[in-house]
Amino acid sequence: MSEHDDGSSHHHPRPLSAAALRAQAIEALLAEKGLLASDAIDKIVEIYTRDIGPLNGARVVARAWSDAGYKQRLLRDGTAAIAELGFGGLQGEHMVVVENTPRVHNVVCCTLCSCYPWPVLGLPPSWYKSFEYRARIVREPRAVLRELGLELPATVEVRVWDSSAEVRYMVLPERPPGSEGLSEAELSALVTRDAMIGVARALSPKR
Amino acid sequence: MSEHDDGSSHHHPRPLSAAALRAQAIEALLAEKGLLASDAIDKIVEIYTRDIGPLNGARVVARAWSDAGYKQRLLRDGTAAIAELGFGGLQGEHMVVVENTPRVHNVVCCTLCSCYPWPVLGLPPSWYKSFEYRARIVREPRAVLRELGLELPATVEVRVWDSSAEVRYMVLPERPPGSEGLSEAELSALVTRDAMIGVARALSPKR
Amino acid sequence: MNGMHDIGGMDGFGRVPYRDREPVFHEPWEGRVFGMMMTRAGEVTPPTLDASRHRIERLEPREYLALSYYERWLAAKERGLLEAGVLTAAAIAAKMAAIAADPAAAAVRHEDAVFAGKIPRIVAEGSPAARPTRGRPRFAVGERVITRNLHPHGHTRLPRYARGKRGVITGYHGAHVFPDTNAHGRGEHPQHLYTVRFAARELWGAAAEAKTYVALDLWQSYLEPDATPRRRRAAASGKAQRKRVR
Amino acid sequence: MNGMHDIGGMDGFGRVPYRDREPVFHEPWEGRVFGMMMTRAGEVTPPTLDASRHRIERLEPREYLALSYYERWLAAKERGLLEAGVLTAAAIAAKMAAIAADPAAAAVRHEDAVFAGKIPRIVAEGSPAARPTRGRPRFAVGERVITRNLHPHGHTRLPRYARGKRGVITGYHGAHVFPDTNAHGRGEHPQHLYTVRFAARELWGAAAEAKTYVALDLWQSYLEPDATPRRRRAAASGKAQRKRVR
Repeated sequence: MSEHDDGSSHHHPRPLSAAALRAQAIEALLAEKGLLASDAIDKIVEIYTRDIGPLNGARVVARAWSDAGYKQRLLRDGTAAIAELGFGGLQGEHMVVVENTPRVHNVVCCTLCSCYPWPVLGLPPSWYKSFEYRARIVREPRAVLRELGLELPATVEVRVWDSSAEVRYMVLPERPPGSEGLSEAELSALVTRDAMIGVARALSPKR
Repeated sequence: MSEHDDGSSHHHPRPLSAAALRAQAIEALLAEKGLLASDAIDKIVEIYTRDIGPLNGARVVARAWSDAGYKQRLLRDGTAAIAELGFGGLQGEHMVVVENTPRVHNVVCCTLCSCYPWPVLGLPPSWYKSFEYRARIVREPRAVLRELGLELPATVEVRVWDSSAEVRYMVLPERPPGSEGLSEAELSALVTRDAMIGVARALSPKR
Repeated sequence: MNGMHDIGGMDGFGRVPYRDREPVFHEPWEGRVFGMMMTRAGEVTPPTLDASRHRIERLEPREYLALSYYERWLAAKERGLLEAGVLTAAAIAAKMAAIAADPAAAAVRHEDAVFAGKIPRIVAEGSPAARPTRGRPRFAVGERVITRNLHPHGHTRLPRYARGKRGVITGYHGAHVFPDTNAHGRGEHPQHLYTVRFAARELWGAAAEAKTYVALDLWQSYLEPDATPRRRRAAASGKAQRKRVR
Repeated sequence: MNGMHDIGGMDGFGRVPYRDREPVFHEPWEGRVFGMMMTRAGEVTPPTLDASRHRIERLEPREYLALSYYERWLAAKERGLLEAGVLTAAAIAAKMAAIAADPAAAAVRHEDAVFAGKIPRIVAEGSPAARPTRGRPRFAVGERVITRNLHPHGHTRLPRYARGKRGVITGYHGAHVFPDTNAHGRGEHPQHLYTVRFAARELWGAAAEAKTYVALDLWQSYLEPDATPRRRRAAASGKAQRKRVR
């Protein structure tokens, strides 16, 4: 499969794992039978490794921080407002954006599988898909967030969004102090994947 | 460990499993430190492979089938009535005997671990300890019993006893038709382990 | 189904294995599996998204836990292909052996430029689950509901931790495809979909974290009106439990 | 804890692997592990039965499912010895290697004839969990109760499938050692113990098998009186669910 490597990992000299062998065997067998499209698979892999990722969501957040009207539209109809910036599609067909404030902290998960808003955040990181996160975040979100370095005051209400249907959630983090006057591009650099999942705050601007 | 084999299995020429190696290593290390009693372990293994098993329970059931007074005592205070026959002790300190009738069928399980009435039935079989049995018997006992070959009429009430405390349950199976006039010894030969768990009926006497 | 996938609220897994940075796919084969799943490679009757999820859920619990995320996708894909008779276990094993002996044996391709050309549009358009609404929604935002205690052996999106629990409707999303039927090829049967907010204390009892809520998106047939009088509700969900021993 | 051991009601394991006949111990090492557990070999502070169970429950879920029954006992035993500092992982690994190289390395014994002589009596007398009763039981046979929705991170004997469920007291056993404290070395704190009978429909919803009941032995602090009026109870547990879609 090396000739159509997805480019996200370098070549491995070590022997293939059983899973790698099995995946390659199934792909080769289906290709022999003409039952798959190798180039379509290449294209899908390329899109999700190169084009779609948390930079999309960061642009949405930066726009919302910069434009009160956009923010209002974003919180009212996430799908439409995100489409204004050209993002949408698979696993983001029904977007809801939830706003962090000094009184409310939101965090996103999917306990039953690992649903995630692909168009704005890309494919989910391993830890989001882990049994540990799925099992614990709905039961003890404050403990999990603390472990991940985010200590929330007892006065802050925590809202966990467990993605059980095709609605996908993205967190609009609080705009960090000291970010006044930054451009949208500068603001978007403060918006991490983790902040949009809700397991971290947005970064503070360098002073 | 071959010199103090428990006698329940013959010697294996094949290499030891990782579990066997680990068990032997721990036992040897503790023995070297003088922190275990090899002879006490021998004795425990001997008792549960030779002395204690479902033949005990079968004697209890046969007595109950033969002696109405005993049956009454058995259903009222299982621990005391079982002690009349000399059985009791570990994992049978608090015995409750539940009676199968044409209208009620009882079946015993332990979903959280694998509690089982050792003094009357011995140590539990693998299938009783299996995830499959533990997971399913409380949710769909009729389906499980059907799979195990016991089809219950819809008119029969099913009672599942999930052993969550130190109370241990044993089923008093229905006395099979055609067993009139049999001696207690003959009757006890009809009482299987499975009948006392509640996943089978007592055997029919040979005609 | 009450499957191994339904792990919300479980203890024992330990700390979240957080990593700040990692590749999208850790090994090339993960990307290929992702691509085969998304392009529905080899599927005689392409499964719905719900059916794909259910295939993964149906992995034997020991297998489900032992496998990594894309290994589960791969196992579900393989199961689908075997069940449909598209591939045989023997053929897969033989091909694995051939690739192990000579990696070049994997270099088989079959192109479909027309389909490949459509991929960007397929990704960008997605596949909305919303359907035209028929009938008025039974519940309004702000209304109190109780989830049903449903235990189907098939697919469902009402997790165990949220069954028989009281919550409040906080959102309405129109009618969405109903996974419980759609996953089994029994039709989309769209239902009104609501966001329901549950207090952590209602879900996890008196020891739950304070000021904490969990929201789930739930279909109308998962829900009943909560007719419990307010006083009894408070007693059942919290105050009475405060008295418990320990 | 909501551990992997709490599997009552789970789907996906498949058929019960029934065998009519099998040895008590499938391999000699199983008997030795059983014997080491029962004689509390190497335990500095011998664990209570409840603590022993909790050790097994605390196995990581993947490990719990992957191991066989006596492998779980062995893993829990090993964990206890490591945590107590009686053995080290390195020493165990070294001894395993030594035995693999030469099986005779396992032939170490340490005798304790006095203790061995007491074993038959220990087995025959057992270790009752009943304790003198203090205080009158809160519930009487025939009374309706509802189980609390308890989710402790520690040991408990109220399985998840029976939490927040309505049942009837059908038996009373006096006061028994309370596992939820005893497993953690926090004392026996005996409580009144009851048998509670639940209708399958209450536990598993409208699709449950008919004329089916599950009984559990539950401690008093797991229970609250069920004050729900009879009419509402019927609606919640059954009639309302009959209307559900599917």
